[in-house]
Amino acid sequence: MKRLIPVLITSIVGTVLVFSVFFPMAETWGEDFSLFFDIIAVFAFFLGGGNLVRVHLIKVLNKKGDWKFSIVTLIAFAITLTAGLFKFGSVDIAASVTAEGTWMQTIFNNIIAPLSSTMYALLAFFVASASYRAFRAKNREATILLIAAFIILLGRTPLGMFMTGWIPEWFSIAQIPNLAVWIMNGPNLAGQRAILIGVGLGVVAMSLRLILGMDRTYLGSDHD
Amino acid sequence: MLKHIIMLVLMVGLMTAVGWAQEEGTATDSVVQQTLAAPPTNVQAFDTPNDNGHSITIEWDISADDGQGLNNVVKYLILRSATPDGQFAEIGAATPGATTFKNSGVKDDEDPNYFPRETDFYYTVSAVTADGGAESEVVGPVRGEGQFFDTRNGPVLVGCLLFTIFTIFFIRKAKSGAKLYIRPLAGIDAVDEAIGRATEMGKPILYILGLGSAADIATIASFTILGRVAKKVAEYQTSLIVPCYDPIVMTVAQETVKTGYYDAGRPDAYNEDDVFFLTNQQFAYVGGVNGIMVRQKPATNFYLGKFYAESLIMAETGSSAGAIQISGTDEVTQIPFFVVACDYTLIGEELYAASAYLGGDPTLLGTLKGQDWAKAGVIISIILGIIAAVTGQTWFTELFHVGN
Amino acid sequence: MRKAPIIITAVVAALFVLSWLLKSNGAVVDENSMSAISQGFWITLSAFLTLAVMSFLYQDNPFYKFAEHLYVGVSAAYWMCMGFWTTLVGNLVPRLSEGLSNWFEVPYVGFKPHFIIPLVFGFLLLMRLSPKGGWISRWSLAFIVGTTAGLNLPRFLSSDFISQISATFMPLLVNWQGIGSFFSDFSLSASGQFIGILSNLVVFLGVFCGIIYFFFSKEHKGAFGVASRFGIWILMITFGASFGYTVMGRISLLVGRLTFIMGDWLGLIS
Amino acid sequence: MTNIGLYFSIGIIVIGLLAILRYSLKGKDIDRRIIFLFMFITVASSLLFKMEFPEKPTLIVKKVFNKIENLPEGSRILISFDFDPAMKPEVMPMANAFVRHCMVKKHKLYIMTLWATGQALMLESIEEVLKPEFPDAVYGEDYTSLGFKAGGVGVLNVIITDFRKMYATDEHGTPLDEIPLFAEVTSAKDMDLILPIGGGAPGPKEWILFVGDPGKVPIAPGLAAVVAPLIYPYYPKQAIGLLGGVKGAAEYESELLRNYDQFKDMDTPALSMMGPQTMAHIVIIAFIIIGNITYFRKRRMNDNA
Repeated sequence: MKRLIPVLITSIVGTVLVFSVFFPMAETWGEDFSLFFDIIAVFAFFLGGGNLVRVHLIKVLNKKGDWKFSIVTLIAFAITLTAGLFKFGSVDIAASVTAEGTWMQTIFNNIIAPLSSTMYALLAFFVASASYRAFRAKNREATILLIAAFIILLGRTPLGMFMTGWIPEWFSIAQIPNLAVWIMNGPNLAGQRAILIGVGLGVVAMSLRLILGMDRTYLGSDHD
Repeated sequence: MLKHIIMLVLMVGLMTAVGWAQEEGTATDSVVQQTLAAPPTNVQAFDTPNDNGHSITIEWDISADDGQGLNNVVKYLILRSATPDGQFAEIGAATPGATTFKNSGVKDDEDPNYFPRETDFYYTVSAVTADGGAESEVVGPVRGEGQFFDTRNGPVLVGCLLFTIFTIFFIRKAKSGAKLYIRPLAGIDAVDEAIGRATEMGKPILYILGLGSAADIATIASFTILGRVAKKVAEYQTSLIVPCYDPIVMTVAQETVKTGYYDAGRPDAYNEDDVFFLTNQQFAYVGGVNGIMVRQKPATNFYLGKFYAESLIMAETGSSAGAIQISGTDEVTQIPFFVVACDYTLIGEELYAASAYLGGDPTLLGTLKGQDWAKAGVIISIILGIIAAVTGQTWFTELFHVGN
Repeated sequence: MRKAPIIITAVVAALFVLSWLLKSNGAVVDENSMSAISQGFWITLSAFLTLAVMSFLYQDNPFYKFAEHLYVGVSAAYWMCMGFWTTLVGNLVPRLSEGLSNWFEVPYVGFKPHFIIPLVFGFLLLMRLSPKGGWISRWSLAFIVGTTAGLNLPRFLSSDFISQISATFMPLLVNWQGIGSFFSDFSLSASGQFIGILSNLVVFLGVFCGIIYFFFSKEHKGAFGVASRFGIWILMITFGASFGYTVMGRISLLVGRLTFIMGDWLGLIS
Repeated sequence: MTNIGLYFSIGIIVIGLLAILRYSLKGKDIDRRIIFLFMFITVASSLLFKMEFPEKPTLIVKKVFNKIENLPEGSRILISFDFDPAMKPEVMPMANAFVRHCMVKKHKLYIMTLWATGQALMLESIEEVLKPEFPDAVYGEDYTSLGFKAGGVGVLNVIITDFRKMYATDEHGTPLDEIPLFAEVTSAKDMDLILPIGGGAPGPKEWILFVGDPGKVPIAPGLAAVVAPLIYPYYPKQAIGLLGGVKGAAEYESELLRNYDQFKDMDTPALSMMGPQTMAHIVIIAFIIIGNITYFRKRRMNDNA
């Protein structure tokens, strides 16, 4: 019983959505189910928040590991949630949560924005160290990879034109920027397409298994 | 098998019934004649094909004074009425040079933008100049009707059915015990080797399931491989660390590891705390994993599942900590980083294949076979398609045409 | 040795206050924006957080941990608030309750009883937070999985499969004008036939051999092995190209952050 | 003055690289923190001492530009801000360039986002580019913004057939039926062009799969560099062209500058970012070369031993 109902739900929802693509009369159903999905997705954010609070509360209560930092998380969470749910600083209840002058806007611009963009900016450093450490011509495959990366790196900057700009127009394919464009449109496109077709098929097959109720891994075990 | 067919048939029945039980509606009206520009000619109004019935398409030939003649047309107005001689109301405009307009609306009859189905309408198109409009003859009655099947999606439906048949056929074959050959993959041999290395060094093995949810195909493939790794780990008596990103993934992973230890005959060695929830924030998760790599120095790192920008940070930190790394993901943007920073990488679909190969589950093996057949179909189609393109046989390309 | 962390924290705190004071002094104030003091505070905080995250490059440290934990808390709450106001208030309330719609000032659409379904599933999902009721949240999970599967199946089949196949149907010979012109123009322009034909050939062979590489039912030997070998080379070019291409993106993120630190905060660049 | 600083910092970088090269000739690997430091110095110094390079647009970018250029006045164009502050430096210049181009061509602009974190950035573009540079543009008649909705592909799957079902109101709480721009718009199929800007999921790929392909709406994505290679297979059939990373944005900016005199004073973040980009690329290339020298040295030494 505990497994049959969820499998049935998956099958029904999946089938309705598939049918709504082929049969225009079922369009409304497709729309409604998509809307249901969006609404449940918001509850998933709530679940994430709830989980976060639980994990960090347990840490603080047990004084485990970095429990002092967990207090930071809990306080930050509580303040942001209050500011957002009550729209502090907003003139009008219908205005958007991050409208000009709201607390949420301040939090977003001065905490979320610098933190998330700096986290990503760290990648610039890691890309550099990976280029140094890993781009080595160890074998034929690695060498091909290295050369392709090298040409694109050169071709995406004015340096490429500077180095090979003297090559005459009729042989302009040998100019590095042009070569870079050609690699993107030729071999890269082919490789991406081969992967895309394969992965696309995998997604289709997986979806099919789920809708037909043949794959229940996502439900976990019977006892929890 | 029978269950699935019954379910499908029931669904078809249900959907068809719903399709027929939909709403009806009402309409509005006008007619004037003026002679400032030549009116548009050959006006036609017809039910928009392949839709739900809430729209009508109008087509016309441009006015003789649009872009030629007096060249004074500034726009076309499309007017609609419920009766041929009633009040015509403006319902939309088109730019000069345009020859088609779609009069469509919303399905919800409480919405002001409602467009009723199966209701007669009359249309006229007016060529508007600075001094006024010149209307064409009135066309109609025409009514919007919902089509049962969207023919533009014919190829998709055929593809869907063919693929379903292939897959079910091979799954049944696999379940009936037929041996389905899958070629060995380089990354798979490396798995056992890497576990052996960790044992020799007396260091733990780190297994990362990625950022995917339990419903992601990559995560599901990773569970199967995790089961196999757990079994080996139990046999070799090494330790395993599995930090999770998603609470649901964690519960499934715990089951998987536990089963692996049971299969190896060492259930007592299983420790529930080896598989734990870290956090579900991307960079916080990376921070946590990096901490484990730096402090516990695992000998082998597995990254199998769905990965995003964090892939390179983890793989770089892992390799600077001196671990052997095996990775695999179907997230195409991250494959290059794994290829560069790891010792072995399962590229895209290879991850699915590895899980079918290691797990031996007939459902997975069967789907993999189905996919291979579909790929054979792709290769044949591409060759035929190129021959068709060279010889100018456009009908073949049309077979694959999706959409309008 | 215990003194070092205290000294470092004190120095950072002092610098923070100094920057706050300096930035408050120079802040531009108009009637709409906040006071100079709070402007100074926020810009200093942003800079502090940026540097705290960057300090991770040297090694893990308490400042980084602080920033990380702050981020986790704030972003979880941010997504919850956005979801609440835009989707629950925006799409669910107007279909269930007229009173609440008026209260939130959203236009009431009319009572749609079937919209109780997502509400119920949503609450079932939250049951996962309780130790005993976890199993019932699977119903909601099943709904999410079903929707994803149902949306993906036809779309991936159509866009990533059928359309990709037909996109590969290219005439290998493009406007052939004789062997002379074929070998005289090696440019990327439309007139360069050599490159046009070469591109089409590479795309065809690349897709063909790439798919052969991903063919698992047959051992890669003989002609099949050669094709699969070529396939992996094409894949390697793809990965190299992607890597090279991505470098640019990663650097722009760093440029963005440094522009903030050196421009907005330190005022070194305009 | 700036030139001296520039040469000075280039000098330091070159000397540093040479020192590392000497070290690597001994077949030893350097600590990655030294590489981090190099990246920092390179980007910081080239930011401090401005460098700019001319850009020549590639065909794939030109196609997007020409599409917007050649659409008849008053065409409906939808821009989706599907990115967060982390991607902002890369793709925000594209978004602003698109907004400018659409407004100067008097197209009708529909603005939205599928990312909660994109909401504030969408507002920023409206407040800091659209309103000050096009003061005559009227909200609701020339442009409108729908704001954020959660759900990703779920949202797309609804708007492909019906906008009003997903968005009862615009971002400011005005019902769609009261907005002139939506008078003749039922669904995303009524758009003449869609410009999804982003680099994650949901993003440009989802727009192609769930709106562009089924609705046959032309799509011209602005992409973060990381996903651009992935979108190439959709070009030219499923995406009419694309902008990849800062370079794509810089090419677009230079096209705008070339074609419209009124933009000669606009800020060109992407063009000015190409200087640090070039320097960083050169340093990375140097590191690849040094890495390979170390590798071959090491191998030779092992062979001899």
